[in-house]
Amino acid sequence: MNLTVELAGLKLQNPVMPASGTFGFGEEYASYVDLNALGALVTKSITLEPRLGNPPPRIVETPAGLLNSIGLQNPGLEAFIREKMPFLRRFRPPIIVNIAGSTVDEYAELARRLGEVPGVAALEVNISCPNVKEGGMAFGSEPEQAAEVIQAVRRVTTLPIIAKLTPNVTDIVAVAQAVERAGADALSLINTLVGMAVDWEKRRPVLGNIVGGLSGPAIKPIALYAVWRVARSVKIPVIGMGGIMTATDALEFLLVGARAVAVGTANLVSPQAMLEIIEGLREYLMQNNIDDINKIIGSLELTSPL
Amino acid sequence: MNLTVELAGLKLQNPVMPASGTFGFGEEYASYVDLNALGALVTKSITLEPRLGNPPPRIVETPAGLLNSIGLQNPGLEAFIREKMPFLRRFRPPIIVNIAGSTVDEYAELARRLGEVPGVAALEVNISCPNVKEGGMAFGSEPEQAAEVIQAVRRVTTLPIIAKLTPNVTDIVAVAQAVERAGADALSLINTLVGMAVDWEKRRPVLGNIVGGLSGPAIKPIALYAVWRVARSVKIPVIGMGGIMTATDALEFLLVGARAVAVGTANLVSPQAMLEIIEGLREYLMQNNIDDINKIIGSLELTSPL
Amino acid sequence: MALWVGEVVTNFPTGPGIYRLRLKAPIEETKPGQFVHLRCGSGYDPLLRRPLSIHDFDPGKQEIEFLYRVVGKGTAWLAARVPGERISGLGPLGRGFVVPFGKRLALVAGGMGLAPLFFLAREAVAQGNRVTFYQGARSRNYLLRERELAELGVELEIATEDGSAGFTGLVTDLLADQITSQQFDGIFACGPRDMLAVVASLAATHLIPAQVSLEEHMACGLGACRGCAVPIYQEDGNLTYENVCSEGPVFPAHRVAWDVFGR
Amino acid sequence: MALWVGEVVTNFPTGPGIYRLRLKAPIEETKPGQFVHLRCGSGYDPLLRRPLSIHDFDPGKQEIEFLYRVVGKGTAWLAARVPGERISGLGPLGRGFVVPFGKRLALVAGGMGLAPLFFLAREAVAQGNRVTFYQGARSRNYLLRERELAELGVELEIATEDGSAGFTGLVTDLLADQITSQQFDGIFACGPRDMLAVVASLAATHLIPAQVSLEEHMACGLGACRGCAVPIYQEDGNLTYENVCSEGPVFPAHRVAWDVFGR
Ligand SMILES: Cc1cc2nc3c(=O)[nH]c(=O)nc-3n(C[C@H](O)[C@H](O)[C@H](O)COP(=O)(O)OP(=O)(O)OC[C@H]3O[C@@H](n4cnc5c(N)ncnc54)[C@H](O)[C@@H]3O)c2cc1C
Ligand SMILES: Cc1cc2nc3c(=O)[nH]c(=O)nc-3n(C[C@H](O)[C@H](O)[C@H](O)COP(=O)(O)OP(=O)(O)OC[C@H]3O[C@@H](n4cnc5c(N)ncnc54)[C@H](O)[C@@H]3O)c2cc1C
Ligand SMILES: Cc1cc2nc3c(=O)[nH]c(=O)nc-3n(C[C@H](O)[C@H](O)[C@H](O)COP(=O)(O)O)c2cc1C
Ligand SMILES: Cc1cc2nc3c(=O)[nH]c(=O)nc-3n(C[C@H](O)[C@H](O)[C@H](O)COP(=O)(O)O)c2cc1C
Ligand code: FES
Ligand code: FES
Repeated sequence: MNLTVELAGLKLQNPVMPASGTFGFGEEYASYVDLNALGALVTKSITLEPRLGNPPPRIVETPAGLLNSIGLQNPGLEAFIREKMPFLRRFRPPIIVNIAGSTVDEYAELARRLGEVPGVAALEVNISCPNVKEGGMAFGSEPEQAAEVIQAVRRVTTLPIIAKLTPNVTDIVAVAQAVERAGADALSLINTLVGMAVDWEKRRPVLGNIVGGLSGPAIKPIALYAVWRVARSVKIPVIGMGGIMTATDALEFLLVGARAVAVGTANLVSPQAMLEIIEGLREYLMQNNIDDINKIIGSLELTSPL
Repeated sequence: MNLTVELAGLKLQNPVMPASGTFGFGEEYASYVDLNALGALVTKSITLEPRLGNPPPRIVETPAGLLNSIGLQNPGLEAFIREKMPFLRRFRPPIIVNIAGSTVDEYAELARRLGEVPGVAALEVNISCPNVKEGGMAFGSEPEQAAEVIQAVRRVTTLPIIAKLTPNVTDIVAVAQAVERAGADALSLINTLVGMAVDWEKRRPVLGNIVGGLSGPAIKPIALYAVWRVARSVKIPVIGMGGIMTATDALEFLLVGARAVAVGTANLVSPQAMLEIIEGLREYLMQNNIDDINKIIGSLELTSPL
Repeated sequence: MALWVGEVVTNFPTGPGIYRLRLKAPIEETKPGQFVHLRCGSGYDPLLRRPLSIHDFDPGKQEIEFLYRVVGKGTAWLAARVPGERISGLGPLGRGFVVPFGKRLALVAGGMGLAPLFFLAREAVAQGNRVTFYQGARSRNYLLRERELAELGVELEIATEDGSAGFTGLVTDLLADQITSQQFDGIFACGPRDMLAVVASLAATHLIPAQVSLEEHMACGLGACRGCAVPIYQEDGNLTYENVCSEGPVFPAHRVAWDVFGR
Repeated sequence: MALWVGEVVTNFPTGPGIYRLRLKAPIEETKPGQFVHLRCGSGYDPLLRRPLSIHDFDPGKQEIEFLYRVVGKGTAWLAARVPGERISGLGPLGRGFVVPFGKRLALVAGGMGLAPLFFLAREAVAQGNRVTFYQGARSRNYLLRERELAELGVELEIATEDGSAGFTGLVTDLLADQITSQQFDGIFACGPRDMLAVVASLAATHLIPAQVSLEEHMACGLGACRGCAVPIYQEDGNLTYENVCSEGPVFPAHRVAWDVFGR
């Protein structure tokens, strides 16, 4: 039985990987998850300089969802290369480094520098973070700007580029097609939806940053729709994410056309979520006598079989 | 204690009304709810001609949410006036008729005709329905188009106009300001978010229409954020909605700046939801010694009081 | 038509994943084919109420019974209830079966379709009808309430797909075998949609009026949201969508547009 | 640091809305100040685990105890558990208190801050410390585990806001009254943030090292998501955010940037 999928020139032993920012730099989960069992390793977003992140509280639970305003807290590019990469390199799955910049130049600089770092297999370009004042989502909200970032990155690297898109737009297909033309090799979607929570007793926003990004089961219908639309409109593969908690959730994303899936909030609920999802996919294929997971991808039937 | 709010020239005895489409034409709920207790009566969307609506299944539950693809099933303008208005007119609260067109002219024609109908207190212009092929959300997705619809309606009616906006846009503030300039007297937000559900066993979309609109508690953080942003950016009042299930949910919308709230999915779970919300707001004011609900509106504290 | 809080009297398994729930509830009257909309839990997941047919009714004690299969989180929540717990209910809702007097009737139940037809059988016998009750199931251990059905005085005909009891095959095959000789005045059916479509076509062929109880995902249960629409031919032949909750769940079989369902 | 399924041994109310839960869980060792991340229910509402301090630990029986107040849906779910039920747990997590040997210590508990400090008191006494235990509560009936604390051999000092037992006022006022005369070598505190800030300032004024256990909303509990960050001064004086779950919940009081919290 084949669980292997190809994605932007990478060969993944299975289509399941962590969603950036929910798996730290792997270390935190290493005692719960055999990192070698994953399809890929995806880092938290890295910025050029270290970032403190946003004031607390940074997270709040909402019905079937999680609102976060971490604000890209990370040790910065050089500390990442020095302190985090050596650990990640100990494992077999390809390492996808997620990068975020405040300017187009910063994205390019991050990409250039990471191109020199052994073990980096691909870049996930986060143009969709709702939790930072400059850059982030602003870049991903308009097709032209999104394309500009991807072009700048494309110019300085031969690494596969995965553009991570925001659902907070009128037409995600337009953004997807623009970054495809600009040279992206794959797409990740969706990042979180912008949201807010209010503490009615204190009459204040719950989050220190006032607004945050919504993830988890609550957003799965929105994510499935985005992936379905985009997968039908571009030639490059899509990594689907948004509310995947179980193997059947992952299957739904594959059915609508995702080549691989990323698991985010579920990791925060159960550190073994990804392993269970991989196991569940394997069982599903077995029980349905399907020898290759690629046969599932995009196999949603649209017409009623009556 | 004052629960009265003013909205687009209407005086509402309290700020709680049904969200269009979740309360039929009132009749269906009349044996559960004293319609005279509500702040206003809001009808399902009316179109010029009768609409069959979309093929089943039309609804599916998602985590803490509801995905619907009703597709504006309604008896059409004339049947509405003939068969539904007489019942609605029996009650005291202002009647807000929600209208939806496939073309700008249709919106104008609906508005013109409804201006002649006794008992119609205001029009809610639905430029945000995700479940129809023509019109609907397409109009609400771009500021210019949205403004065009509102202008056309403005030209033919002196009734208060409430523009109902979609959250499926890059910048809801731009749309809000455009319809404000075009002559809207108030705004309703948010309509549903576009989403999809997949039946992994059958490998098919669950909904007959493939995609639908997501409502319910799952979307509350997104709705609160939209209302908060828009209420700070326009001068006309905002009716807030999206996942309001309880009085404290309603309170949160008032705190971020909504002048009134609409209750949708909650009606479908409990026909007495609105009454409980009104009662809960009254209790909250009493327990906190607030004599006027208007003092709550927009009173969210943004700075830490430390 | 009311919103109430009922109290669990009993709730026990009675087949593979199948439970019988008895609720004390302020219901004065109801008829076979009507249903109750039950809130499952107090949180937002599950969010909507779940419709369950009234399986039996004891007006003296004001107790209603449900027969349900655990298929997802709502019914799983129900299955975990113990006597004394409270459940919010809305109903009885919908239009039930129209039960004739003194006729020759076939009741055709596929799987959980038995739930409303048991109550219907009781009423139909009480109204002097002669009833043949066709019960179809996957296999012998999925058969439900055989003894009580016999006690009601119906003629029980069993079909199992694996042949472990009664006729081997689908219940509709069994009905087809017997329909000519039995001279039914009316057919009443509940079960999977494919089964109902076959019953409808058999009834049409033999010119027997049939009533079928349909299922559709529901939200309000009151006819307000139009969420539970099914395609129905009007008397003038035009297609329209009617609500299972308020205009059904029982429809004349010949009016259902079997071929235009969305799935 | 493990993911396990525990079994409820006992779970009963022990004060107004306050419960004690005893779980059989495969935990080999833990120390005061550590916590366990409990999954509350199996659905998506509540979604995240809930952190509860380890209130007591019986290594022989492999049983841990929690003391919790019902404040929302997660703790409400916990309160409804009965013996024999299973709960998924993650932990023990976090860094606990650093307990000295043979010193003069003040333990200061505000409200539910008692939960970890009871376990700490047991360990502190076992390590030959002389312990004064300050317990602050709204009123007499919110006081917890007085008898057991006395049995542990600590000196118990009570403060209630309404004066219904012990000192009338805040527990920090009581501490302030006694801090000069008592000559503490160390202070350990858990409770509302405002209270901890006062303890920190008292400790600083009197040059007594203090450890405080902080609370913050949590997701992963493992240090991965950075969701539970609190502002902490590094030794070089620079401000940074550290995770309550992995770098806390116990922090040296003087390193916490009390004035820059976001609320
Ligand atoms: C009028 C009516 C009467 C019914 N009577 C009975 C009965 O007596 N006994 C019984 O076992 N079942 C009955 N059903 C089906 C029952 O309502 C579903 O099995 C139940 O809602 C499933 O809920 P769940 O949360 O366990 O499953 P989930 O799959 O988790 O439910 C998810 C969503 O799908 C809906 N759904 C799933 N299956 C069905 C279905 N077959 N019909 C309608 N909605 C569905 C649920 O209501 C819910 O909104 C009836 C359905 C209708 C419409
Ligand atoms: C390290 C640590 C140890 C704790 N130990 C105890 C204990 O021993 N006994 C006890 O009664 N309480 C303790 N708490 C607080 C406890 O975790 C919360 O009361 C609980 O999570 C509330 O969940 P809920 O679903 O009942 O409330 P809800 O208000 O419905 O929770 C909503 C969300 O807010 C979070 N939340 C709410 N209040 C708090 C809080 N005070 N701290 C952190 N997150 C919160 C929840 O985790 C959840 O994500 C501890 C908190 C932390 C961080
Ligand atoms: C706590 C948290 C932190 C996140 N941090 C990042 C990040 O640093 N970079 C990024 O591209 N996405 C980040 N995301 C978004 C996730 O990668 C993912 O796109 C989103 O959460 C949807 O998936 P989910 O519903 O499975 O969580 C973060 C999400 C969460 C919940
Ligand atoms: C079943 C259903 C039908 C709806 N029909 C309409 C409609 O006809 N016109 C409209 O403007 N909005 C319609 N809506 C959107 C609601 O009015 C409301 O904007 C949305 O559901 C968010 O509120 P809620 O989360 O409280 O349901 C419908 C929503 C639902 C769930
Ligand atoms: S469920 Fe709302 S109309 Fe039937
Ligand atoms: S909860 Fe995730 S880092 Fe602390």
